[in-house]
Amino acid sequence: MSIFVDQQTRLAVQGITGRDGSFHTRQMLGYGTKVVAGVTPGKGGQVFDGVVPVFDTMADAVAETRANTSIIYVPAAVAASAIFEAADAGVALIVCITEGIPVLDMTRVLPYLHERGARLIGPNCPGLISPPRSKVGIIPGNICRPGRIGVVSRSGTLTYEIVHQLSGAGYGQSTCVGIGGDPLIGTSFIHCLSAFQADPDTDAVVMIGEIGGTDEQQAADFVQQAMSKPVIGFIAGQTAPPGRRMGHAGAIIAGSSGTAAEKMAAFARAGIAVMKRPAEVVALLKARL
Amino acid sequence: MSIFVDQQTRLAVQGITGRDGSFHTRQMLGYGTKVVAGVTPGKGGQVFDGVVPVFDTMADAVAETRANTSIIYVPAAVAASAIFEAADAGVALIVCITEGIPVLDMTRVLPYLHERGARLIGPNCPGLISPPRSKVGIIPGNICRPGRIGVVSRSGTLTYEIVHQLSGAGYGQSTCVGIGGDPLIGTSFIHCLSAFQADPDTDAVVMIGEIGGTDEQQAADFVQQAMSKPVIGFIAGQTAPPGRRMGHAGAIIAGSSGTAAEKMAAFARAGIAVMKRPAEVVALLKARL
Amino acid sequence: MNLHEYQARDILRRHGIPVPPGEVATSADQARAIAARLSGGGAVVVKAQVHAGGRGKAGGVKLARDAAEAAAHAAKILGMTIKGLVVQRVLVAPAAEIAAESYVGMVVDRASQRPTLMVSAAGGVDIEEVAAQTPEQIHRLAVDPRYGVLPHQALGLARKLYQDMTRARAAAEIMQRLYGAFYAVGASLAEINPLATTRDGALAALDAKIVIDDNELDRHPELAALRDTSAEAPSEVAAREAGLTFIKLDGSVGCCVNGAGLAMATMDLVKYYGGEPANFLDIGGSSDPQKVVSALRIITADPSVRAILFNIFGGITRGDDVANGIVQATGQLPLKVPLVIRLTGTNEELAIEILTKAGFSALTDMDEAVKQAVAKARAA
Amino acid sequence: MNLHEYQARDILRRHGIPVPPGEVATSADQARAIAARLSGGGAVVVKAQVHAGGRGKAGGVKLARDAAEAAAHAAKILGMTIKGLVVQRVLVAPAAEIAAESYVGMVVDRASQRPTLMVSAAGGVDIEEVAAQTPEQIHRLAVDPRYGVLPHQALGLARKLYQDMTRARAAAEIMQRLYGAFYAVGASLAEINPLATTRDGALAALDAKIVIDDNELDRHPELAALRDTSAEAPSEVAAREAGLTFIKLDGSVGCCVNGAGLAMATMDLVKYYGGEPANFLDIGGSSDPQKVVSALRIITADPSVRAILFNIFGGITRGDDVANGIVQATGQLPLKVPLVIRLTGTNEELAIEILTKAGFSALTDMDEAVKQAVAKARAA
Repeated sequence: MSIFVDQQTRLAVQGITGRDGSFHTRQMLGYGTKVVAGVTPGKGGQVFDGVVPVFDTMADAVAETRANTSIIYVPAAVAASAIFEAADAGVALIVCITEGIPVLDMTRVLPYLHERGARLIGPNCPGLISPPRSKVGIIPGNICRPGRIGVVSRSGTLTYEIVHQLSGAGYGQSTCVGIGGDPLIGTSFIHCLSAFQADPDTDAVVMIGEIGGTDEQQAADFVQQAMSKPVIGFIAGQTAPPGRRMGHAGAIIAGSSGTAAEKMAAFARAGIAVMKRPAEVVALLKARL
Repeated sequence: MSIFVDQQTRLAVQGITGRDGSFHTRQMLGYGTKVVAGVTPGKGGQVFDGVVPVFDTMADAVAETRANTSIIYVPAAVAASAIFEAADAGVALIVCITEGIPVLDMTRVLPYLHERGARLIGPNCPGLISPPRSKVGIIPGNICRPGRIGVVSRSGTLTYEIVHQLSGAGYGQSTCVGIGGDPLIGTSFIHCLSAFQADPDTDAVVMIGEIGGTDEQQAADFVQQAMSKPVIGFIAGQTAPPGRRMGHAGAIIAGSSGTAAEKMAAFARAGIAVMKRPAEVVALLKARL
Repeated sequence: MNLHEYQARDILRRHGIPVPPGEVATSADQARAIAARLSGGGAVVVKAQVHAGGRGKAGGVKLARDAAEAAAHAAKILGMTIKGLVVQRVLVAPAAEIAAESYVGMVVDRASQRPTLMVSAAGGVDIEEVAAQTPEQIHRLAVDPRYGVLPHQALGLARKLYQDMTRARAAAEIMQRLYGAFYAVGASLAEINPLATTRDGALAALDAKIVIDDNELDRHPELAALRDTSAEAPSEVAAREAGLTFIKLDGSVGCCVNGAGLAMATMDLVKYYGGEPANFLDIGGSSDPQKVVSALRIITADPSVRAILFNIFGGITRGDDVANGIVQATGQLPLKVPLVIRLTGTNEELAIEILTKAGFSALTDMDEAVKQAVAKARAA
Repeated sequence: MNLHEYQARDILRRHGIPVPPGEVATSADQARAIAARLSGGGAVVVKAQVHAGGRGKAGGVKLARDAAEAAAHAAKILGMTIKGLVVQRVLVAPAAEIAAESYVGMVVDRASQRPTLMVSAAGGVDIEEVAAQTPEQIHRLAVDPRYGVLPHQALGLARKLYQDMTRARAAAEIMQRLYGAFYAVGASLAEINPLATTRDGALAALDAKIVIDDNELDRHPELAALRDTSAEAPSEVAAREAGLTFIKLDGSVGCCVNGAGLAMATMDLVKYYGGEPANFLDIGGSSDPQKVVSALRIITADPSVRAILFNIFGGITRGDDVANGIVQATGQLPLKVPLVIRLTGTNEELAIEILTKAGFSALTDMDEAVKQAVAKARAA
């Protein structure tokens, strides 16, 4: 099993004819994901690569193909609109890869999703993958192995680094979720931890955080109160200066809040094994399983 | 018994120190309504007529007096704001007497109330009265008698006229509700009919409608499908010309829709006894009880 | 409050909706000058600016080949009477070559309680007729005012009007802007009819109608200033200025009532007993004697009125105030038609005493009063 | 993007918030003229316009009794260096007599995911300090963006700052307008500090700070144009123009990484192995060789850099593209410091082949690469 995506996932790709959308649709198809529809306004009626029907609107795509999940590769200026559209079309899971969505757009998007009970992963995230067959996003399939470790992260390539270590040591993954590097995101660490805790096919969780915000601190409280499975944690940005946005819009130390030290201390207090460097993940996991 | 207001009603008066607010607060106190608080920003700490404590905000009023109902007598320009405030303060019933609130203000107020599960009666309504002790609004207490007839109306003085006929013939009222003459109102005929149907102390309902909108037509459907108690109906505005607002903002025939003839026909189809003139109410009621 | 077409066009233009050029003229010379300036020697259309539908059928809209003809048309249209209203202004605009016409309107839908976009590919005609005859040609979007018109919603609606994606996107943009304008000016109706597709494929709002919610005028003095009292019945202007709600009708029984519902019921009862109401008049909930004076002045100014009926149910309105108003008013301008007074409720006894002292009699039963008034109007 | 105080004041003024007069000067003469014009012969304040806190302590804010003294102060402040930034502009404004100072700020609160008003009666000082030392003095309102700041909510918040109802109403109005400005300009922070009560009891926004969300700049070109590149480190300006995210630090190991999280983790690992990172640099997800060239140029421009570390985990980024970029860049500008390359993931073999052919060696293990880079930086 896995969390959020599996063999039942029927995916619609919003922005399928764009540069990123088309590239990653091919990658997902190659991995085995059931990509059932693409959406690009004005290109309805085309068939992408001879296999994926393209629609003008998400409403059409869902009506015709029973898509239950969407992934968004449209430009930042129209990404919030794409999320609204996906929510209106009734898909239960929306994964937004797009980086650079204004935070104020998200303040309006999030209550809309909440009212409709739709889950958003991201934005500004690599998506998620449940090896060996369901990949919704851009995480390279070749670094993942099927297995029983859950991975949740605010980062992209740092996640690949850690997954690479895990796979190399024989620890496959039930699901890897990149929740995104923006200040406002649809799915938090806690949502993922809770799902991994409930997933019978996940034995332990690796949680990869970074500076900025208090999501990791809240997640630590959750781990302490509600999780029986071992959790291994990492925080990037110990050397980050305050007040500077470290690439990710959300990775910023505001005043004295959101530092790596604060987060690592919260992890330690909650009984989360804290990696000092990514390469330690395997040893810490081994000790806990 | 009664609907919406009774001996448990603990009333806060928003705009208690204004001309209308102070006059009607005295009337309500005289009738026996439990007026527990008044609200006028900047006048917190005063005591109205030596009996009603005045607060700066509804939040204070509710916290200090456990008011569960509010009535609004503030000017139209700030009435929507007063409704928002009452809803935020957590009262379950809000009665808005104020006339002249812009319709677009109400488009924003109504979902806010809906999200909080608060009931609004009005705006632009005379309020309601459950004789002999609970009066929340401006319906003259002296024309009402305790009894078992429910009255619901879009009008003010026309309601008094009909209640006067009822009382004169010995038909007292369980509750009289003026739902208001505006195009957008918080409580519809159907809400009231449904409450009267459920009220063991109401035997029959008099429904007083007028031109404009389709609320009466929907109410007729409801009566046919869900009411066992007799309903007597009246529609004002048979001689009204199309396209002109007949005093009430909501009393306007738009195109060919919302005419008195259309509404009277809907009543007749639903088995509602239709008065041709107000004075017929007693005879029709007598025949049905 | 109705706005004239030219005022509505200005508002839409300020909100970024494409509106072709056009200016208003009050004389034939002005019309000529505008035509010459805007048309580049081509054809122009001259349109009567009155608050009435069916201007075209009434001869209030004319195509002119050049500025001279525009002046001639303007001369004819200015001063013309359309549905009882005298034309004081004409809009002069270059004639557009139109490939297709749609309808785009915003209203507040009472049933859903939502601001609602209504659109139809059958534009350029009365939307009421489209709704009656081919309702399937009208598409609606109930907007959630907490979020406004979302881009994908507008585009979905626009696609029902336009196959072409570029045009659909332009129309979606117009719909979003119309929604913005609707809230910005506090409208109860805002429509573009037609939203024309010109020969070059662009969209343009050729005609526009905006009705402002009267309750918004206090917070929009700049809109209140657009009111054209010359385009309204003088009696209604006078009533509004006196704080009364008055609507002129064609009958002979003048009515003066407190409360809109009771006022309508009174008119209905006049009709029921064989009479015809001369007006709707609500003196409102307060009981200022001065309002009664103004009301009587407005009613008696109507030469069709043969009898006057007061129907007062005292609640907030105090009977004695109304009685004093009647005595005061009839003192100032003696009545030439019979007066029937029905008065009950608050301070009823005091009121009857005042009226009796002044030589009037008062009834307490509504039906009886209406019957008497109808009979007196007939007899007069 | 940080705005200068004078730019933030303009925005607030346009949104109807009371901001006292004040103009910006780039020379002492201009400062004198502004002071003479605005002060009416009274005192003015001359304030350095730099993107740094603590301007006052650094001597960048001075009170002048008259225009001559304003010119003298401006002459001193212009050209001054505050926290590494050279002052290019001063704001000259009449000195206000202040009775009380509050703080009013808007942010997006990450935990509640809501736009949030933060206010405090303890204004005029660093709000971070108030939050740390007397958190009970800060009051918050999480706004529901579907409805905006409702009047009673703003008034409730304002009452925590002002007993006087007139002042509280004025402050509530300012809070609502600040919220409007916040959304209108796409801010991530908008604060008025202090919101001063003047001697006559009026409220005035004496100092303002606005940070625009960089992601909003595409839709607000008028705001993007306010960027003052002269107030930023040149290396960061160059990085932004090359589409890179770069932050200058104080160490000696120059880092070039793909992905923000991995870039931070790389810096942390440099520190872990006893080195100091010279920068944060994320070349992003694409793999344009030109970006690698720009990145190397920016890193090598820093004289503190003693060794350069590439850490690339190929995903979307293709290893061969990065390798080609390195070869191209080092061909154009030969390196004077040692280079350590770690490269794994997509097209790893091809990349290593390209690098080997060009005389570079590449590692696949991150820890090993960082250790080597730290050692080489030490040895240099």
